Amino acid sequence: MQHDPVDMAQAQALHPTWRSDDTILARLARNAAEVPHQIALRERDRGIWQEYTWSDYLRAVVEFAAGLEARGVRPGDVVMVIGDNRPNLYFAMLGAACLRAIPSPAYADAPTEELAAQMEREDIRVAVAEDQEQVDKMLEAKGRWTHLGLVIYDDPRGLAGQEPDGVAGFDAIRAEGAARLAADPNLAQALIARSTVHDTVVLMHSSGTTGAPKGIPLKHGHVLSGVRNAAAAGYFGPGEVHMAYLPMAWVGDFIFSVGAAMELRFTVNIPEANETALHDLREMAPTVYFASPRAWSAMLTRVQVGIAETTGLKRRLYDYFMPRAMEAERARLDGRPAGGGLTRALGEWLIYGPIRDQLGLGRVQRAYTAGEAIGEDVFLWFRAIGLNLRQFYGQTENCALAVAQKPEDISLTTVGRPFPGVEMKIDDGGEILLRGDNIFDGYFRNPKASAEALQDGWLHTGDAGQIEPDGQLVVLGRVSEVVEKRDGTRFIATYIENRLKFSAFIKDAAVVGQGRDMLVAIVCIDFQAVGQWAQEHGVSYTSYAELSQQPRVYDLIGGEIAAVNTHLPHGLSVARFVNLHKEFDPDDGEVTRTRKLKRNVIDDRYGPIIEALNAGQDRIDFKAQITYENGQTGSLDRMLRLSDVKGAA
Amino acid sequence: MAYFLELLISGALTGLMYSLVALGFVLIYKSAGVPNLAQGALVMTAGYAVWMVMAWGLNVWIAIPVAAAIMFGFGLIVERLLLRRMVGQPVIMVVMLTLGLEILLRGLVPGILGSTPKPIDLGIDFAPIIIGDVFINRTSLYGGIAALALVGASLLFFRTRLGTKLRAVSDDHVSSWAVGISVERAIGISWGLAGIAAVVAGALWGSSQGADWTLSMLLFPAVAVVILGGVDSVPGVVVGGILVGVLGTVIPGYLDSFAGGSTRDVVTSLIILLTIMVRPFGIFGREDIERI
Amino acid sequence: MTFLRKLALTTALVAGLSASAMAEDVKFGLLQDFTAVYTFVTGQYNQGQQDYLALANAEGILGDGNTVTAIVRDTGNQPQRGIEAYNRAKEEGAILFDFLSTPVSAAILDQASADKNIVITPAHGRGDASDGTVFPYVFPMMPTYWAQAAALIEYMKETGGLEGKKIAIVHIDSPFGREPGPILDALAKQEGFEFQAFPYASPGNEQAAAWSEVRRYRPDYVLIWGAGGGQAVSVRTAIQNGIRPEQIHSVIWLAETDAANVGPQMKGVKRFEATAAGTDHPIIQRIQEKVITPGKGSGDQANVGNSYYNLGVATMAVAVEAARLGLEGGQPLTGDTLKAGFEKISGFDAEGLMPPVTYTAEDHQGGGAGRVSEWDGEKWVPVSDWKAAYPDLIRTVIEESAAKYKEGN
Amino acid sequence: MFYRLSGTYHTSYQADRKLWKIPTDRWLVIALLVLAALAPLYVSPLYLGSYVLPWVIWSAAALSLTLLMGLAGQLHFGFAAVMAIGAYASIHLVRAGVPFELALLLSGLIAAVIGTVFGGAALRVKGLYLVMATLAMQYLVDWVVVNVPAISGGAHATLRTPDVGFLFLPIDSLASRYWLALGWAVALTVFFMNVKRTSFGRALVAIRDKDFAAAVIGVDPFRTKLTAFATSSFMGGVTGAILAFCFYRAVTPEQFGFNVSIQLVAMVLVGGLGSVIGSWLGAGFVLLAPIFLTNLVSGLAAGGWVPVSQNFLSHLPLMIYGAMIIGFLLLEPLGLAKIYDNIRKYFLVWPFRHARS
Repeated sequence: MQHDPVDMAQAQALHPTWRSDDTILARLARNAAEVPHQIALRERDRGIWQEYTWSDYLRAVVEFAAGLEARGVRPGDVVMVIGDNRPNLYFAMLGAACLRAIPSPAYADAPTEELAAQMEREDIRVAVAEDQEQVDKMLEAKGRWTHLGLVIYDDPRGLAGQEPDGVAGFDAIRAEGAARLAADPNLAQALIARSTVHDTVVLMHSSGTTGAPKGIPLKHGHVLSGVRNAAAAGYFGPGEVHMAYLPMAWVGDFIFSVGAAMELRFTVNIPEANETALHDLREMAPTVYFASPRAWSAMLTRVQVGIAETTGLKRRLYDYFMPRAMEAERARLDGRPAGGGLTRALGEWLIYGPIRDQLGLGRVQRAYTAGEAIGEDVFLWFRAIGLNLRQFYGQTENCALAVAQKPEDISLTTVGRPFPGVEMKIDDGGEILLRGDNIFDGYFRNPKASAEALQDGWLHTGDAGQIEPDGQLVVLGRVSEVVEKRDGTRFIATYIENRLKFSAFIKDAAVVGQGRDMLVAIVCIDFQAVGQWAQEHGVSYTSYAELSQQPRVYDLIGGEIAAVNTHLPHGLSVARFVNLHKEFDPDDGEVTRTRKLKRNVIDDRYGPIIEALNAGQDRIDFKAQITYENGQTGSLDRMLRLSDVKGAA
Repeated sequence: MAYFLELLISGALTGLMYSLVALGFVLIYKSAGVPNLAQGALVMTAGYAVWMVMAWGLNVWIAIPVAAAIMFGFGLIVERLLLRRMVGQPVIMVVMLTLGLEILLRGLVPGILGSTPKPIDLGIDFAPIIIGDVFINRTSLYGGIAALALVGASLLFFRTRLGTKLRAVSDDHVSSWAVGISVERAIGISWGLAGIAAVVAGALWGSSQGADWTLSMLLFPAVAVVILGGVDSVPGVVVGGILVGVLGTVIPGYLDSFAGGSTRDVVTSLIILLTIMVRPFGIFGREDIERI
Repeated sequence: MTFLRKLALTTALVAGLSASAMAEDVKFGLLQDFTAVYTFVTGQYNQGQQDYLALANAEGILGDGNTVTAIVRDTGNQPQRGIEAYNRAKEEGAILFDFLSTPVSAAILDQASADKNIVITPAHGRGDASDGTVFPYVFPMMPTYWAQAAALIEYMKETGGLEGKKIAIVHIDSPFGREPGPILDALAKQEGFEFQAFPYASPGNEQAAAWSEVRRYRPDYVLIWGAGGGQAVSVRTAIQNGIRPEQIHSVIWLAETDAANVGPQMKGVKRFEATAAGTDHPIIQRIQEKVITPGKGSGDQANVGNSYYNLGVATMAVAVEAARLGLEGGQPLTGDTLKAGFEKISGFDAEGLMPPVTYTAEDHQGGGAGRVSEWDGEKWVPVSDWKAAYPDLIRTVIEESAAKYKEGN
Repeated sequence: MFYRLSGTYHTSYQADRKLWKIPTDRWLVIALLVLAALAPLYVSPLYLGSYVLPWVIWSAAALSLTLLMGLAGQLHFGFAAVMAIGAYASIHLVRAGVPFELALLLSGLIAAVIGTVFGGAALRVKGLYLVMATLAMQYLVDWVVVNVPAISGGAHATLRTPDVGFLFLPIDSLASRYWLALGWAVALTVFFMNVKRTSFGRALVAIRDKDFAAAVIGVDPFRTKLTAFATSSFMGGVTGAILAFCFYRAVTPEQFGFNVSIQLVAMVLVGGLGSVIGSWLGAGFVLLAPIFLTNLVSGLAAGGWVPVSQNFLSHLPLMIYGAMIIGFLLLEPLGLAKIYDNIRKYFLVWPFRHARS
């Protein structure tokens, strides 16, 4: 595999303005030179925050790179990185980048088959895994992809001293590298300088909603351009405190935790574990925070459940101040005067400030959401408690940095204007097209898909959208998702689903109606919220399945759907629904790891229910497929109730 | 020699009068395991009660039973309202509760009934009983007899059906529950009995000095008595009382002229200290005290 | 500086003038022990004090519409609460204090002197405070314990002689109980008697051991030196040990209550008294008429005329007289002018309720005259005349002790 | 609403074990300290001298006792006697010409030595018997003080404190006496909070929870208990001296009687065993609540609202005091510290009911 991975001439032609040595690694070296003792990274380990300065960071990266090179990694090699966010995994990614190898982060919860398939596609020889669990998966994947030569682990627990062949500790690799560096004083400098702006710095992957995931290589130049565009638009500023809690395989994490962090000297903070992320978030109190609409919504649910069970005075204060703040925020978005100086100040002291503080968002200056539409209530609510929540629009292909709202230009329906340096237009088919230095140069070893996505330098996003008269972009949904009912009414199911999901009691919903007479919904209740409600209303239950089938829960959910219906255009009301006996589960293939619905799976698996709903039945005996912990599947007969939504047209 | 004998006798009788106070303490401790540091205040309250009933114009022999009934009820109420809620609490809490009760009573009773000493005339002749050169104080003598009678009655009572229940309760609360004895009722009754003992103590002590709050200070010698005799031993009250009385009278009787001050408190303190050092469970107490 | 001083002076003058134009309410702090050691006396004593102040206001003794008000608080014999009560009453404007508690008086003496507030210590407190040169703001006002002991000894001398006699002093084991010691020492040498002290433990509810010894000592006279319930026990136990009531002589703390507690056997017991008991006195009768009958009395009517009640009346009679004389020097009345008022009192006897007293800048005891009275089964009957016993000896003891205090004890 | 926990993080275990991890608590403590230090400037002498000053000193005393009772679990009903030893020792030392600073230290040491002898009893017994033993010691010390004129100061049994200075500050004004007392109380508070985090503090707790179990894990009960008595007595002894010099300015036996011991135990219990804040709150409550309630009632009585006799009024503090002890034991055995903690938690989780995730 000895070849220069980049055709320089071609690359320079693509991006004539890029300076060759303008790499992320150069930014790291600059930070380490200029502010060596400033904190670059913190990781919460056994309750306290371990700190890494910029010089620590640089040394770790370079040493690991030197060690990795000694183990035979060459330019163009793809190095898989798998695990929860860990400093060493970031070091490993950048260490690989030093060697002009391509780090390829994978989702920590991806099953072995997926990983093996990815290894095979990307010809992966070396993997860096977080801990024993991931190492075990790697070793298992090795059974299918025998070329995996080296697995490097970070957490030595359960591994140290008894490593199988081809497994080495991160620290051991680093030590080897350190020895090389000591022997050759110029090596460190050389490692940093080796890569160019045209080298791929990370290999991301499309979500794989349809078909196998495609590799999306992002170059130093893409990432830095994207970051600089965004910074120029005030999307984030220098020295932000950032929580690296998003999966490393998600483009957002790389952009924030590595790209922007290097360029703008962020302090990146890594929570101890997923379970403690919320707690750690509060400890660190970031200044910039991104979460998906789903996460914001979950946060709101958490607050609402907390308020529901809180003591009298606190609840009364909340009930007094919150609606007023919501109303004021709604007025502000509508361009009406918001008013309420004293109430606002009192509310800030009594309710809004404390809630922000409880959520760990006390210092957030810039809060973002993207990925799908956010519920009006959620959006308004967070803005009402004083969080300047903004929406943006982006995809892995454009470093997730394309379009964002300006602080003074907030609206629920639009996602803002393109960043400077990004061009945007809508083609005849209503598809959003983007162009700029942050747009990738083609899929990984997939010329056909690349050619589809990139035409004349324009990225075809696959999203349907329109540009408002004031230049703001409205994202309607996937182009492919626009469907028609039998009577020709066009709708995007996601749009309705998202609105349903804005109810605290509805965790997931799938709206089905293509080519049918009516829209029906498959609803997954929110176990926590509905469970709480059940407790308060004396509804007894033992399991999710039992709770979901309680008649009173049906009444509850029916009411929620009816409320959503009133805000939907005529003909798009959800007419009937079922409470599913389980939540949609990525392990069952019903949703992606980013929790996007896989409609074909839903249509297929729950076909009988959809038919029964359309047929007006009031119950169905459904053979439910279940997947056990060990991966075996079985089936179980369940009686599910089907219900009309009151007042649905 | 006659001096010694007189000190011995008057000491023993005085000690038996302490036993009257101590008896209430032991009765409660035995059944409930509660060290009742409010027993002194109970005696004071009883003294006031006797005075009050006599002030209604009742004859002393009627007044005492009436006061006894009042104090029995009072004991029941105290147990029901306060002590029952302290079950399972550490000893410091219980000790402090009884001290709180003591302070409360010391404020409440004189606050309502007046703080000047209240006369209680039991009609006991002043003239001493003279045997040779030994003078015996009639009040002390009657007090001693009353103490012995009460202790004897208590011992007999413990042989009755109710008394057996009380003994069972004192042995083991849980087992008593298990066999259907109402532990609460038994403990309540022991508080009531302690109230009755307090009436006898209050009347006798009150007759010599008047009933006022200082009666509650009898607690200290009574504590010496119970520590020495054993906190859960009824016969120990007699032996402990006599010993404390004799030591507290004989030693100061000889020592005061040298030490230049009353040494009785010292003797009492030393009795407590030495007993705890040497034999914490006292002469007749059960040896189940937790030690290192 | 000069200007400022002038300004301050003018302001003070104006304030003084405006104050003098109004009637003044003189405040006395009666911050006493109602709940602990002094319960046997405080109730009646304080009642007498309040009733007398009511009488003084009713009769307008202070003139010009001036009145006198009592601030009454309990201190429970605890110095800490005494300090709190003192500070509070001081804030409220009290200029004369009566604590009726030795420890509380002791704890506040220095502070009160620094504040130039009068502290009266009738029948309690330190005897050497009678030396007005050392304790300018303290007025024991009545015979000290030393004077009381001397008076009782002198009475024994007059009734049965002292030469070769044996006196037993049975006392509570406390500083108060040991107070007569030095006087007895001095007098024993002077008068040729012997004495022995028999202490009993506080609170004195049980004195058998002490009295067994006393009986064997075969005293000619017995001096009992206690307070409260212990006094009744003393008398009772003494009689039970074959001591005749006539032999028993008590410090001032023996009163009607104790007689009730002891019973009829107490007839013949003698005590020192600084004020006359009973209702047969002009002031007491006017109180009855102008205060009690209109229902303005401060306590149980039955107490009127009791020893301690009258003692309280006498203290306030003297204090109000001092205030009246002090106000002659102009308003407002301050600690200093009140002290001047006291030191103007000469031959005042509260219309016969007490011996004539005269206070000087040196003598704040007022001469130290008292008398001995005997319980006749119903009431206290005086058996001697008002006079001061061994005044020179008492004066010497006072001055010696005061000198020691001055040195810093 | 007062507490903002966002952004409070620690990079070392030392920092994680800081006394006041939450900024709001830290600010509260600083504000209280400043308020306390400046009290002489804005509190009238009446309130400073008769409420604030004794409160501060009794808080120090309660802290000393709660070290023994709360941390080590050794009941002590004779702590006033320990303070008496400190008070008398200091006054005699100063009179003998020993500098005040040294006298304070020595009086603490003397109290510690005698207090440890007291503690000897604790090696053999516990619970009720320890109560009785310490009670007896209280009587013994009282007796010695009263009956040895060389200690108590002769006939009047009142020893006035000589004029002294602490370091370079003459202890002559109310403010200077207050500052000295405050300094001592704050020093004790800091010591107490830190001792809880030392191996000694944990040994004490182990002894309290189960002494033979503590022995099994290598804590020497003999030494630990004696050290506890010594430490606590040292603190109590110095506090006694401070009480004498800064508050009473005289020493009499009545200042350290049995009732004072009970009052101290009440402070510790009402405050909450073993709690620092509880010691301050308990001392303030036991000391001041009866006074304020009595003043209230007497104010009402003076206004003719409630017809009560002087006798009843005078006994009211006792009733309130007793009822208060009973009330706390029945209703909130963990004392004011628990109530404070509840209130703090109420605000800490604001606007929720419990701390979440």
